[in-house]
Amino acid sequence: MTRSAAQPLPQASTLEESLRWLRIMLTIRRFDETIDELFAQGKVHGTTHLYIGEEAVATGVIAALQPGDVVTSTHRGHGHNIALGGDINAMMAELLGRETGYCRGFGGSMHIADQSLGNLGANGIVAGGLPIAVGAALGFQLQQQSQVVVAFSGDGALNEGAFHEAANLAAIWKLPVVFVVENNQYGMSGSVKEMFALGHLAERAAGYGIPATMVDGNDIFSVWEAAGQAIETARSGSGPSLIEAVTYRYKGHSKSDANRYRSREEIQQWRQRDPIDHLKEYLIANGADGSSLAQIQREVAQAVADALQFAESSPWPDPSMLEDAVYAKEDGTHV
Amino acid sequence: MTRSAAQPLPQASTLEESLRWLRIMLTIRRFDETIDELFAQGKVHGTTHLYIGEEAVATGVIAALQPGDVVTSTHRGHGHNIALGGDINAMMAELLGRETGYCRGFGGSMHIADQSLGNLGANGIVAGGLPIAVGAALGFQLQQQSQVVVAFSGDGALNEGAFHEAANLAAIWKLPVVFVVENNQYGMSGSVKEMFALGHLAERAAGYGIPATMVDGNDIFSVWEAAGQAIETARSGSGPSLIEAVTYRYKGHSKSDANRYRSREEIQQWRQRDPIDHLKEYLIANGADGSSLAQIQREVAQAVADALQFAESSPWPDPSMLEDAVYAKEDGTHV
Amino acid sequence: MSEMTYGAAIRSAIEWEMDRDPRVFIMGEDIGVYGGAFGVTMGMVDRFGKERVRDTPIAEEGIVGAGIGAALVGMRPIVEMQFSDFIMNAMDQVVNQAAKIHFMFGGRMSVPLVIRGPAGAGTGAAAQHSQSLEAWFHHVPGLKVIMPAFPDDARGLLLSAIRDPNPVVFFEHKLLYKLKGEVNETDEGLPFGRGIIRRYGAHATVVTYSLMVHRTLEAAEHLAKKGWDIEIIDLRSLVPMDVDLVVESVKRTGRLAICHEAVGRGGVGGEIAARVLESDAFDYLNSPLLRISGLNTPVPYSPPLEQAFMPSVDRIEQTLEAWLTQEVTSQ
Amino acid sequence: MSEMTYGAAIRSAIEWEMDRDPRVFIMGEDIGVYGGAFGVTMGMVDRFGKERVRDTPIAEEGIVGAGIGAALVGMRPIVEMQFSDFIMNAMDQVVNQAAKIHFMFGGRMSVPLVIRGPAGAGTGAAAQHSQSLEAWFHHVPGLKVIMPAFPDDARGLLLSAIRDPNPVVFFEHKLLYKLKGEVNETDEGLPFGRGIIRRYGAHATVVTYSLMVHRTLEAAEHLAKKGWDIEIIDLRSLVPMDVDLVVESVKRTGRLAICHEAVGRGGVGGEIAARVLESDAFDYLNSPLLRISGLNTPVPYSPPLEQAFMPSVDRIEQTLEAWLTQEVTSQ
Ligand SMILES: Cc1ncc(C[n+]2csc(CCOP(=O)(O)OP(=O)(O)O)c2C)c(N)n1
Ligand SMILES: Cc1ncc(C[n+]2csc(CCOP(=O)(O)OP(=O)(O)O)c2C)c(N)n1
Ligand SMILES: [Mg+2]
Ligand SMILES: [Mg+2]
Repeated sequence: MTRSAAQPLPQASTLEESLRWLRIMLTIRRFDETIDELFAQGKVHGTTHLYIGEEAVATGVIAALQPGDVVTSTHRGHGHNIALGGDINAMMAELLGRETGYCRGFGGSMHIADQSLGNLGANGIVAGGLPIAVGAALGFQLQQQSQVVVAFSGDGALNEGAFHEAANLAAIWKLPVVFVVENNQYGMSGSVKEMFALGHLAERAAGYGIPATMVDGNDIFSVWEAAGQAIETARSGSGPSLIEAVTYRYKGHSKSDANRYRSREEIQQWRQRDPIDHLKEYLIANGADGSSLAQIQREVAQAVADALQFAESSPWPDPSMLEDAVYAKEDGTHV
Repeated sequence: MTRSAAQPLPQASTLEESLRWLRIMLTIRRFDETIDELFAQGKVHGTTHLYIGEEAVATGVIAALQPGDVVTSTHRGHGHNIALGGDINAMMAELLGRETGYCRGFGGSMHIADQSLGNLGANGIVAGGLPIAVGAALGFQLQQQSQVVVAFSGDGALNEGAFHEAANLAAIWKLPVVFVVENNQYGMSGSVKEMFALGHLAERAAGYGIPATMVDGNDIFSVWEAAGQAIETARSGSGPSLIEAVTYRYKGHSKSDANRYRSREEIQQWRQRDPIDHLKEYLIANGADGSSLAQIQREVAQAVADALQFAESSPWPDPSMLEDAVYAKEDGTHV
Repeated sequence: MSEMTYGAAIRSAIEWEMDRDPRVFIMGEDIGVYGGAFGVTMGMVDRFGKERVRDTPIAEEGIVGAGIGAALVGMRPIVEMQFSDFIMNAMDQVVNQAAKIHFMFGGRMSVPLVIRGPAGAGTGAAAQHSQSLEAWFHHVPGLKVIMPAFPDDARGLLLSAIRDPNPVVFFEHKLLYKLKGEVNETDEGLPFGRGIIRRYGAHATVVTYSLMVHRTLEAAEHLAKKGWDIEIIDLRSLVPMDVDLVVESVKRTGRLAICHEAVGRGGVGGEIAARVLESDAFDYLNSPLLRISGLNTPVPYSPPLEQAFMPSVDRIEQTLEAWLTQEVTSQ
Repeated sequence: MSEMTYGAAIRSAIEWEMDRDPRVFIMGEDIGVYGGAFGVTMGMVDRFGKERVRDTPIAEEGIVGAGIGAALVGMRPIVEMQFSDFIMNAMDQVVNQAAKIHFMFGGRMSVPLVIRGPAGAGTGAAAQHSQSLEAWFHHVPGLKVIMPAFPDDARGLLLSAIRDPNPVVFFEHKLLYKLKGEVNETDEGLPFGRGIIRRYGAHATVVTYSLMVHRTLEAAEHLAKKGWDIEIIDLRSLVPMDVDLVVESVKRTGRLAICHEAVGRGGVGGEIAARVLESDAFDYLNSPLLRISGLNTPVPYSPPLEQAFMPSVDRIEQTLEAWLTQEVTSQ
C-alpha cells in the first residue's frame, strides 16, 4: 500500500506543506519519546499511551481539516492535540501535573482538550468520545454550519456498544462526521485477528450503511487524501464515512505493558515502514535538502526540551481549589 | 415472498406437525386477544406487548429447536413462551398478578421465564437478552454440549449497543446462537426506514462476519426452514447467524399507543397477509378438513378461557414474602 | 396563573425555552408524533419540527453522548430517557463524560445538558421500569439532581435546569404527570438548592421529595387529627441540597424522619441522616432516626406487591405514629 | 499459612475454584497472555487454557451479559472489569439483569456470577479510572458487595463469592495488590456479612473498609501516642453488612466516625450513619457523626491533588483528633 518514494507529490500538497507535516510528526514523536523517558525515570505518575509509530494518521487527517472543524480524541491522544497545533508546553505541564497544564493538572495524559483548536477532548474510556463526536456533528447540522467532526478511535473501540450507537446515529441523520479508526492491530493485547471475525475493519461500516475505506496509515499522503475526501463528503451534507488507517504502535500499550502478546520480529517489521522515515525519503526524493530536515529535527528537539523545562519549573496546583472546580459557574464562564 | 398455497408441503413438515403449529399460533393469538380485552376492561395493570400478527415467527423458529435448546425472549414475549409449550394458566395468572403465576406475580407480562422449557426469560430492556443469549451459548460451548440458543429481538433492538457487543462475541467465538430479528417495521413508533440507513436489517450482520437471511415472517414454512438451517449451522459448530423475519404487529406497541405514526391502510394491508389465515389456507389446500381446523380453534378458545378462569380464581401473592425473595438461598435452590 | 398538570408544566418549560433560545432542542425515543411514552412532548413536533423535537433510535448511550457533543458546540440539548431506568444504558456518558468534563479538563469546557425522564413505581411496570435511582446520581460530583413534586416547581426548576451550564438529571414521577396545580407561566426559573416547608409542625420533621411529598402530606393530615403535628420538607433539589433548612427544622422539632420511594438501603435518606447527625442539630435530636422507604427489593409487578413496595399513605401514617408514640411517650 | 500478596491471594482463590469446579471460568479484557492490567491473572492461561481464561473484546456490557447467560446454563463465571469504573458500560446487565433475575422471575432462576475488578485512586489514573463506586451497588437489591482489605480476606471472601448462587460485586483496591499477608490456602470460604474489629478502643468507633482500613489503623497508632484510643471496624462485606457489630461498638464507645475513600456525598457512610441512628445505639451517642471521605469531586490527576482527594493517614489523624478534642473535652 505504501506509496513509493518515486511518485510525485500529490497535487494539492506542496513541499512546504509536507515539511510542516514532518515537523508535526517529529514533534509528536519527540514529545512521546520524552514522556516515555520520564516514565522510565519515574518522573510522571499514572499511565500514558504513546502515539509513536502512528504519527501519520493524526497528522494526515488533521491536515485535511479546516478552521472551526473539531475532533474527539482518545486515550492515545497526544498526537491529535499536537497535530491540531496544541501547546506542547501546556501538554507537558499537564503530564507533569502542574498548574500550567492544559487542565491545571486535573486531567493528565488521558484528558487533554483544547476546544480553542477544535479538540473536544481525549478520553480515558474506550469509544467514549464517539457518541460525543456525533453529537457535535448534530450540533453543527442544527446550527446549519458547515463544520465537520473527526472522531478518532482505536480498532478495539469498534467492539464497544458506544461505537455502534454513534455510527448508526451518524448514518441515519447524515451527520458531518468522519470516523477515523487507528488500526494499530491491537487493543491492549487483544489482536484484531482474535477480536473481529472480519477481514478488514472497514467492513463493519457496511452494517450501518456508512461508506468506508482502508488506507496505509503509515503513508501520510494516503491518509491525507482519504481524509480529505471523507471530510468533503461530510461537509457537503452527504453524511458520515469511516476510514480504517492501518498502522502500528511501537511501544507497549501503556507503561505497564510487557509486550507478551506480540513478537519482536513483528515490531521490527513495522519499524521498517516507519511513517516519519517514509515522509523524509519522500521529501528528499522530491527536492527537500537533508540539512533542512535535520534542522527541523533539531528545532523540534529543542521545543520539546523547552516544554519539559517549562513544565518542570511550573508550580504544582493548589488542592484548595478542588471543590470549587466541579461545577461551571451560573454564567457559564470557564477558566 | 409468501409461498403460494398451491405448493406442496415442505418435505420435513408433516400435516400433523402443521396442525400442531396452527394450534400454537391460534393459542398465541387467542391468548393475546384476551389480554387485550382484559386491558381494555381495566382488569390488568401495567402494560403489555401483544404478539398478534407475528405468530409465525415464534412458532416457526421454535419448531426447529430440539429439547435442551434455549431461547431468550423480549418484552413482546408471550408468543415465545407459548410456542415453547408454556403453561398458559401460569402465564395468565402472572399477567393478572396472582400467586400461581409463572413468577408468583413478581414479574408480569415482561418477565415470564420457564427455564424448564428452555425460556431463559422475557426482558423489559430492549436488547437486554442478547448478551445473555450469547453467554448461554458460551456456556454450552464450554460444556461441549450441542445445544443451541435462539436470541429473539425486535428490529429496534438492533440499534442498542447490547446487540452489537453480543453479535461480535458470538461471531469471534463461533457460538451456537441464532439471532432472530422480528422486524415488525417499528420500534415503538420509530420506523425501520427512519432508524436504519440500510435496505434490509440483515445487512447489519455483515459488519460482524455473521451470515444472515431475510424471510417472510408471516409464512411459517419459510421461517421454519430458515431457522432449521441456521440452528443446524450453529449446532454443528459453524457459528452464529441472523434471521430477519419480516412481519407486522396489528395492535399498538403497548396499551398506551394511539397509532399516530402509521396509517390504517398499512395495517389493513398487512392483515391481508395474516400468518394464521395463510397457514389455514395452506392446510386446506393440502388436505386438512375445515371442521378439524374449526375444532382446534374451539379447543384453543376454551383453553384460554380456562386459563383466565384459573387466573381469576387464583389467590393474590402475599407481600410478606417479598424481602426474602431477593437472594437465592446458599444451596442454590429455587422455588 | 393557570391550572395545568405536572406533565403540561414540564412541556411548558421546554416549549418556553425552545421559543426563547434557538440552542435548545429535545431528543428521545418516540417523543415526536407519538408524543412520548407519557405524553409529555405531545404536539411539540408540530410546533417545532422534527429537527428540534427529534425522534431517536433505541440507543440511550448514543443519545446521551450526542447531547453532550451538541452541548460542547453550543447547543442546549434536553435528552429524554423514556423510562429513567434506561439511563443505565447510558451510565458511562452520564457519569464518566457529562459529569466530569468540566472538572477533568480543568474548567475549559462545560456541558449544559438536561437528562430527564419518568421515575418511580405505581404503574405496574415492574422491576426494570419502576426504579428510583436518584441516589446514584447524587453521589456523582458534577451532576445536579432535581425531583419536583408539584407542577409549578416542575416548570420553574426545569427552566433553571435548561439554563444551567452543568448537566442536570431531572426525574419526574410517573404518578404525578396528571396532578394538577397552579402554574405561573413566566420567564422566572426557580433556583436550585432550596427546599420548602410544605407543612409546619412541632413534633417531628419529615424530609421528603417527589411523589412522597404528597403521601406524607396526606398522612400528616390524618395524624393531625390524632394530635400529631408534623413538619414536612420538600427538598425539590437533591444536588444541591438545602441542608440548612433541614437542620433548622430538626432543631425545632427534635425529631428526624425521612421518606422516599427509592429502596431504603443506600438511598438518599442515608445522606440526609448523616448531614443532620454531623450538624449542630445533633444536640437537639430527641429520637432515633426513622426512615420510611421502598423495600429492599426490586419493584414487584402484582398490585398488592407493588403497593407493599412503595410507602403508602397508610404505611407512612402508621410508621410515623408508632414512632412518635414510642418516642414522645417514653420521654 | 503462606505469605502472599493481595493480588496473589485473589489469583489463589480463582485457581482454587477452577481446579475444584469445572463450571468456574474467568473472562475479561487482557486477562490471558497479558495477565490482566494489574497482573492478577498472570500465568493462569498457561495453566487453564484460553477457553477458561478467556480474553474478550473491549465490550463490558457484552461480557457481563455473557457471564449472566453462562451462569443461567450452569456455569460459574467470573468476569473481570479491567478497571471497576468500566462497569458503567455494563450497568444494565449488572443491575437490570443480574441483580433482578432471581426476584423478577419469582425465584425460578439465579445468577451465580462474580464481577470483580480494581477500584480506587492513588495511581494517577485520573477521573475515569479511579472511582470507588460501591455506594451504587449497595443500593441495588439482589447484589452482594464485597471489599476486602487484607490478602486472607480477599481469598476467603472470593471463594465464597464464586460459590454464592447470587451475583457478587467484588471490588479490590489497586493500592492493595502488592500488600503482603499471611494466607491460609484452604477450601474454607469466609462468610459474608461479618465485619471484624481490627483494633479495640474506648473513645470512638471508626467504621471503614478496603484501603482505608490500613490508613485508619495507622492514624489510630499515631493517635494512641496522644492518648486517644480508637476502635476500628473493617466491614469487609457491604452487602450484607454487619450492622450489629457496628451498633454494639458504638454503644461501647459512644462515638461514630466513618472513613471511606469514595466521594462523601451519597457514599456508604450515609447508610452506616443511618443504621446507627435508627438503632438503640442512638441513646449512647455522645457526639455528632464524623465522616472522613473522598472529596466531593471527580478524582484529579496531579499527585498533590489526588492525595488531597483521598483521605490520607494525616487527614484521618488530624480530623479524628480535632473531633475527639472538641467532643470529649467539651463534655
Ligand atoms: C470502556 C473501557 N474499557 C477498557 C478500557 C481499558 N483500555 C484502555 S485502552 C484499551 C485498548 C484500546 O484499544 P484500541 O481502541 O485499539 O486503541 P489503542 O490503544 O490500540 O490505540 C483498553 C482495553 C478503557 N479505558 N475503557
Ligand atoms: C433500553 C430500553 N430502551 C427503551 C425501551 C422502551 N421500549 C420498549 S419496547 C420498545 C420498542 C422496541 O422495538 P423493537 O425492538 O422493534 O421491538 P417490538 O416492540 O417492535 O417488538 C421501546 C422503545 C426499553 N424497554 N428498553
Ligand atoms: Mg488498537
Ligand atoms: Mg419492532
